[in-house]
Amino acid sequence: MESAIFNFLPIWVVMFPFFMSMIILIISKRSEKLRDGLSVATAVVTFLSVAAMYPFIISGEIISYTIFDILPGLGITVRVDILSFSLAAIASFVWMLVSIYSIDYMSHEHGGDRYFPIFIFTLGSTLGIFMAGDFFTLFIFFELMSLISYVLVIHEETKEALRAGYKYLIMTIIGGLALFFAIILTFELAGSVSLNEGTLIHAPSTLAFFAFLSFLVGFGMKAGMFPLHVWLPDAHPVAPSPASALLSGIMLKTGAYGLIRVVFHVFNVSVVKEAGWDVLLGVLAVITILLGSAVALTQLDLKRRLAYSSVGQMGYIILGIALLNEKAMVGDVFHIFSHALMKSTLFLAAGAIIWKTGLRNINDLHGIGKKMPVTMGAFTLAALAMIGIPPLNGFLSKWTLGLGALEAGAPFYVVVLLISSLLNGLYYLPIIIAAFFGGEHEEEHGEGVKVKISEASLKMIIPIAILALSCFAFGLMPNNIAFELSVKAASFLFNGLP
Amino acid sequence: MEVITKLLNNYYYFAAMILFVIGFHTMLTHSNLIKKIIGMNIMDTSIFLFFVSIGYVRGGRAPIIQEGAGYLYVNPLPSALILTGIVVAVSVTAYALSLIVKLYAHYGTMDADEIAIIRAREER
Amino acid sequence: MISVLDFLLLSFLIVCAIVVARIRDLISAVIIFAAYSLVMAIVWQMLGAPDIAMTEAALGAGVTTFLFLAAISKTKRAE
Amino acid sequence: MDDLVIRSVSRLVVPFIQLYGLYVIFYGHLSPGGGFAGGAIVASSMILYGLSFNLEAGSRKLGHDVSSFMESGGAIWYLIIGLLGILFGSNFLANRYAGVSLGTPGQLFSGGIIFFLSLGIGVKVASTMITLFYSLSGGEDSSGSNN
Amino acid sequence: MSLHLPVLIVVLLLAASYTVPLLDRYRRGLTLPVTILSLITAFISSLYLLYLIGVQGPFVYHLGGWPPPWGIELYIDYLAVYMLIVISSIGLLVIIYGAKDLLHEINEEVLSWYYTLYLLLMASMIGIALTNDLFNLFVFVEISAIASCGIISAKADRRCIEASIKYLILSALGSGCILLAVAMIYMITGNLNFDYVAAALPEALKLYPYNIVIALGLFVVGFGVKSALFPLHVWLPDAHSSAPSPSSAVLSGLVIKIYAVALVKLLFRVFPPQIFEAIPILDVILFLSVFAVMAGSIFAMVQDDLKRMLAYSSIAQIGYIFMGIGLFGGRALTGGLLHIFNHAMMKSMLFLAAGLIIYATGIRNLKDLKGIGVRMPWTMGAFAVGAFSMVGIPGTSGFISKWFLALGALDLNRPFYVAIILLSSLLNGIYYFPIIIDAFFGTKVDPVSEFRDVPALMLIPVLILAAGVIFFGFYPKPLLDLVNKAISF
Repeated sequence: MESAIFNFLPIWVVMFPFFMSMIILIISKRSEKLRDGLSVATAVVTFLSVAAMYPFIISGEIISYTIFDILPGLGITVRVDILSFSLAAIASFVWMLVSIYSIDYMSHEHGGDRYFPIFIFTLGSTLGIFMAGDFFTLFIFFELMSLISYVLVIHEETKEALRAGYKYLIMTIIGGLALFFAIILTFELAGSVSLNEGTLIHAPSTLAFFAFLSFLVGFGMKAGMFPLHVWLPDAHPVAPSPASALLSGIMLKTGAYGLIRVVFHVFNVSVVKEAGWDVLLGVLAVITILLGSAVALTQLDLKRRLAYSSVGQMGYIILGIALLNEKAMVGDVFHIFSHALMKSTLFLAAGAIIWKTGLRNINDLHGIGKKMPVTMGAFTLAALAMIGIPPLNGFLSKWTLGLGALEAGAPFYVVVLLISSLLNGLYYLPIIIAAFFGGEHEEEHGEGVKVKISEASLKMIIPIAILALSCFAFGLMPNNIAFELSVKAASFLFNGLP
Repeated sequence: MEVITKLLNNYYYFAAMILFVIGFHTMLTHSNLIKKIIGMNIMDTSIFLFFVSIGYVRGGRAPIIQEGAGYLYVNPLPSALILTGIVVAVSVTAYALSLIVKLYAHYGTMDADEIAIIRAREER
Repeated sequence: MISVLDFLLLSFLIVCAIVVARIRDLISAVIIFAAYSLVMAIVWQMLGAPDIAMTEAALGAGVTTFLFLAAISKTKRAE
Repeated sequence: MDDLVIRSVSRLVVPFIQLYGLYVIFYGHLSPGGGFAGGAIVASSMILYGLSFNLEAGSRKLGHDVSSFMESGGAIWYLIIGLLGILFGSNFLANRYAGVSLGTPGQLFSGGIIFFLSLGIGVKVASTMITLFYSLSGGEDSSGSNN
Repeated sequence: MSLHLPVLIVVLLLAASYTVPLLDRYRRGLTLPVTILSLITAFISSLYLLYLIGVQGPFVYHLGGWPPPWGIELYIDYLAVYMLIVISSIGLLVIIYGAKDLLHEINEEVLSWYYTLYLLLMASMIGIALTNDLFNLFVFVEISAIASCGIISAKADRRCIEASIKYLILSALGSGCILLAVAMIYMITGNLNFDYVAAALPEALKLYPYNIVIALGLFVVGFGVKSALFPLHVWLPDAHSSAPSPSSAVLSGLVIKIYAVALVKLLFRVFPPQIFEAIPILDVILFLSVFAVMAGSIFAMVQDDLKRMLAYSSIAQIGYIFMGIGLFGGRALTGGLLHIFNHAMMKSMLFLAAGLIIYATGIRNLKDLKGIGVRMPWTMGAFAVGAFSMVGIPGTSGFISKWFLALGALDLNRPFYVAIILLSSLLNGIYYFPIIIDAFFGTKVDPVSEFRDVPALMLIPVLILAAGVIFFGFYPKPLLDLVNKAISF
């Protein structure tokens, strides 16, 4: 009886947002208030539904069943294990807070009627990716999310937005086709693409390598991995800030999630090691980390800098996969948590500033911290976490990752982590310092800062504050729920069921 | 030598093939549409010739039953098919000609190349 | 072996076909084509297919020629 | 072609051509010919008439309405005869199998339904040819053909 | 009685087609109902035939009761019924749409002629699908060629007339090739019935190998011209883009495919398998299909005219079907045949949607379509569904056929063709997506000053087709079962 309810939950979690997005679409013509309320309610209910799976999942159970078959051996299936749950939980949590934030943010923007249904629809498809039971289902939701989020990217409909959106779309199609190729190769080699099989391809071969490569292209595209990251710094800054928080904070993680599934479920650790593909991943990860951090340094647009920072941070996550040991995996999953929280905080804070002042250039932000202390405080907290200052969650994930690197016998990676932390410091700290301690330079800069600026509205500040505090909370105690989930997920990936 | 004998023995096929090539060539290379249609007719008749000569039995009679059996008859099936074929060819010809007349009314020419030039000029 | 009549008729067909393809005056081409059809009808009669011969004479030589001439009279004569 | 000789001769010849056309249609199963050839012969008689008098006179004899009615009618007639085969418990276009008496070979009604089929085809072909001729030579703008 | 159903469908459509001109004279209002009613009956009968052969298996029908060596035979198997369903369903939807659309595209006097030719086209296509006789096949092919030229030239526009005469001449060339091939086959086997020819050919292959090879080549060229296989496609863009929209939809959606199906029937049911070892005809088809897929997509990218772009896209899509034929042996043929239905749905829908846009605004140029999605959300929504399906986004039917084509290529260990499929999908995306983006986002200017409301009767078929694309994207099982039965030769 109880398990029947849990079996129902994943479908509910995915279908509920889809359903609600239709209702919101219809209702948004009538009443803006109702539309906003419904959006938040949907996000909250979805989060609670995901959270309701916790007791079942934490006890080591896996929810897995087939909804219906499209083709023989190929159907819409659902599978929730501890990794899926972790990512679904963080995604719906951040979504919930961003939805609250969006209400006021979108009140000044055009096209809220379009934004909210799409926003909720994307939630459903993202959760669908995390809860997919096989690669085919995953692929469907992946494409759905990618195509739908195009509307979020170009929401402003400016020239740059459309150009960035076009780039994004083309890259998405390429990624989708690569994924299609990979899935079809896997299906041909293994006769199944289900995640339940454990390992689908048991030995490296030329075709298997092509499959791996195509998976890498498909998921790496979304994750912003090095040669394929080109769309990311264009697309994220042009989106409305809440949307960029989700794009950077959550949707990038779908790519990382896919890569984890590929390494552990399509292949397995020994196959990857035997074929030496981990080296390929590692090299790409290192380049991604260094490149992302270095280029972020040269950007003057606040959101662009954050976007490049995301590229660097995704490098950590790919590195965690490449290291192929349990410790690194703990750090990896935990970094997914941390980065989701940190980057959303940063983007939301940046959004609040832009919303209030209209300033995007970093040089114009002198003294903003005095006008908007809470926002900038949250920004500072998240930025420090990014750099890896000890009591914050960023430190914990980097530390664990570093331990993993050492365990893998690759201290070189630790050096890379340190260098990148340094670079993070170099591009985040000046913003903070200027914001709090910089004069207002009324003569040269800051036409906008000069005018009276106070904090953004409460509906915007509270989500930012909650996110920032959770950065702090998850870092302070090493035994928090997120870390525990990471440990369990890593052990699950390496050892199977406990 | 053997080839020549073979050809001489199958001279209907040979003639049909030559006519087919002439018709095909006329159809493809002439830009005048009426010439194309004539070429199409030549091509069709050549195939009919080929078809009928397949069914031809040397010394056979036309397949009409008469008193006192025992004649050698020519295979009637190809003839029946060719009748249909001729009617189809005439319909296509008639239809094509009516289109050509209309085309001439619109373009003032029935030369495919000239029409292409006129169209290219229009599009520019 | 090939009979003289066959040879003459077939050669006539081929010559007609070539002339039709080469000639520039369309009316002449159509008339030669009519002759071609009539000879073709004779060939079919010789091949033991009188019904086709008849149809060809009526349709190929008769109606088709009328149609061609009608079409040419509404367009122009020279190629 | 307003020539008295031509007019007189064609006025004289046309009925005979038509009669021959009908003969070819109806004796299609006994001697060379059939619906196609006979229909064309009938049509050419009408075309001859139209050419030797003038087009208006020709189309007055067989108007557009009538010829298009005959066109459709001929085809539908053919299909109805075909369907009779099914009605009599055999296949479409069935002849002997449907129990149609085949008569004595050599007689006019010896082909079962072929006689009727030929009639349909002849009407259809003749009217189609005539329509085509008028629409090509006259100013009528009827697009499309059928067979 | 039900065993007569196949021939009754053809007879019904023919009878309706000849009744329409008569009705036009006496009861003009009845022409359209008769057309639609006969197509509905044909559709229902096709479904019933599907049930029937499910119960009693494939069966033959002898015209006039004459057994095969003399009589004409109809062979009703799953392939035929599959095509019957495709033709009658799409044909029905298109003519429902056309009822209103044609009023502004062609003159009222020729309207009944249009219905006549349309029904004739449907009847001949169904005949091609059903017939088991080579010469009969040729006759139906000719009728369909004339009828399809007719529905192009029904529009009294110089473009249309030119396009249709180009089509007519090339198609006559193709018919000539087909007839010559039929003659050659008849010459060496003495039979025209598919089964009898198939039985005689293995023996004949030893005696007259060249004749058979030439016949095969002529068939491929003949049907290749008619179905616009790549280097023989030159007539298609003009014909399909200038024709009235319902004609374009039917021509791109159905007509070019029925010839491919005829070729499938000949290749796999008539010719002996040994011939594929003797000459690499399948490889030639495969090679041409690769060119078709790539060239069609690339040409489509540089077009300004909406319908012209769709026409070039058809060339690429017919390439997929031929790729399925060329990759015979694995699951690729399943994909190719599935694509017949899927592409029929998507392309007719896209052409009809384009027709709706032209109807409402008169715009054909892609550059002027900016912002049209705001004015016509349903139409452009359907267009977007079609475009997604063209690209092969999962959840649309286009994905399913690509999936099977790719699997088939891998079955034969030829990943190269998977890459080609993916590359062309990418190209599809590059030329379809900007249209959708421009239609919905970006420009806020109102592009159209005069705007005509679209009647619901025109919109409904488009939406039904769009729903079909999505439905068969998620639930392709019935279709797949049918196709799998259809290709078990």
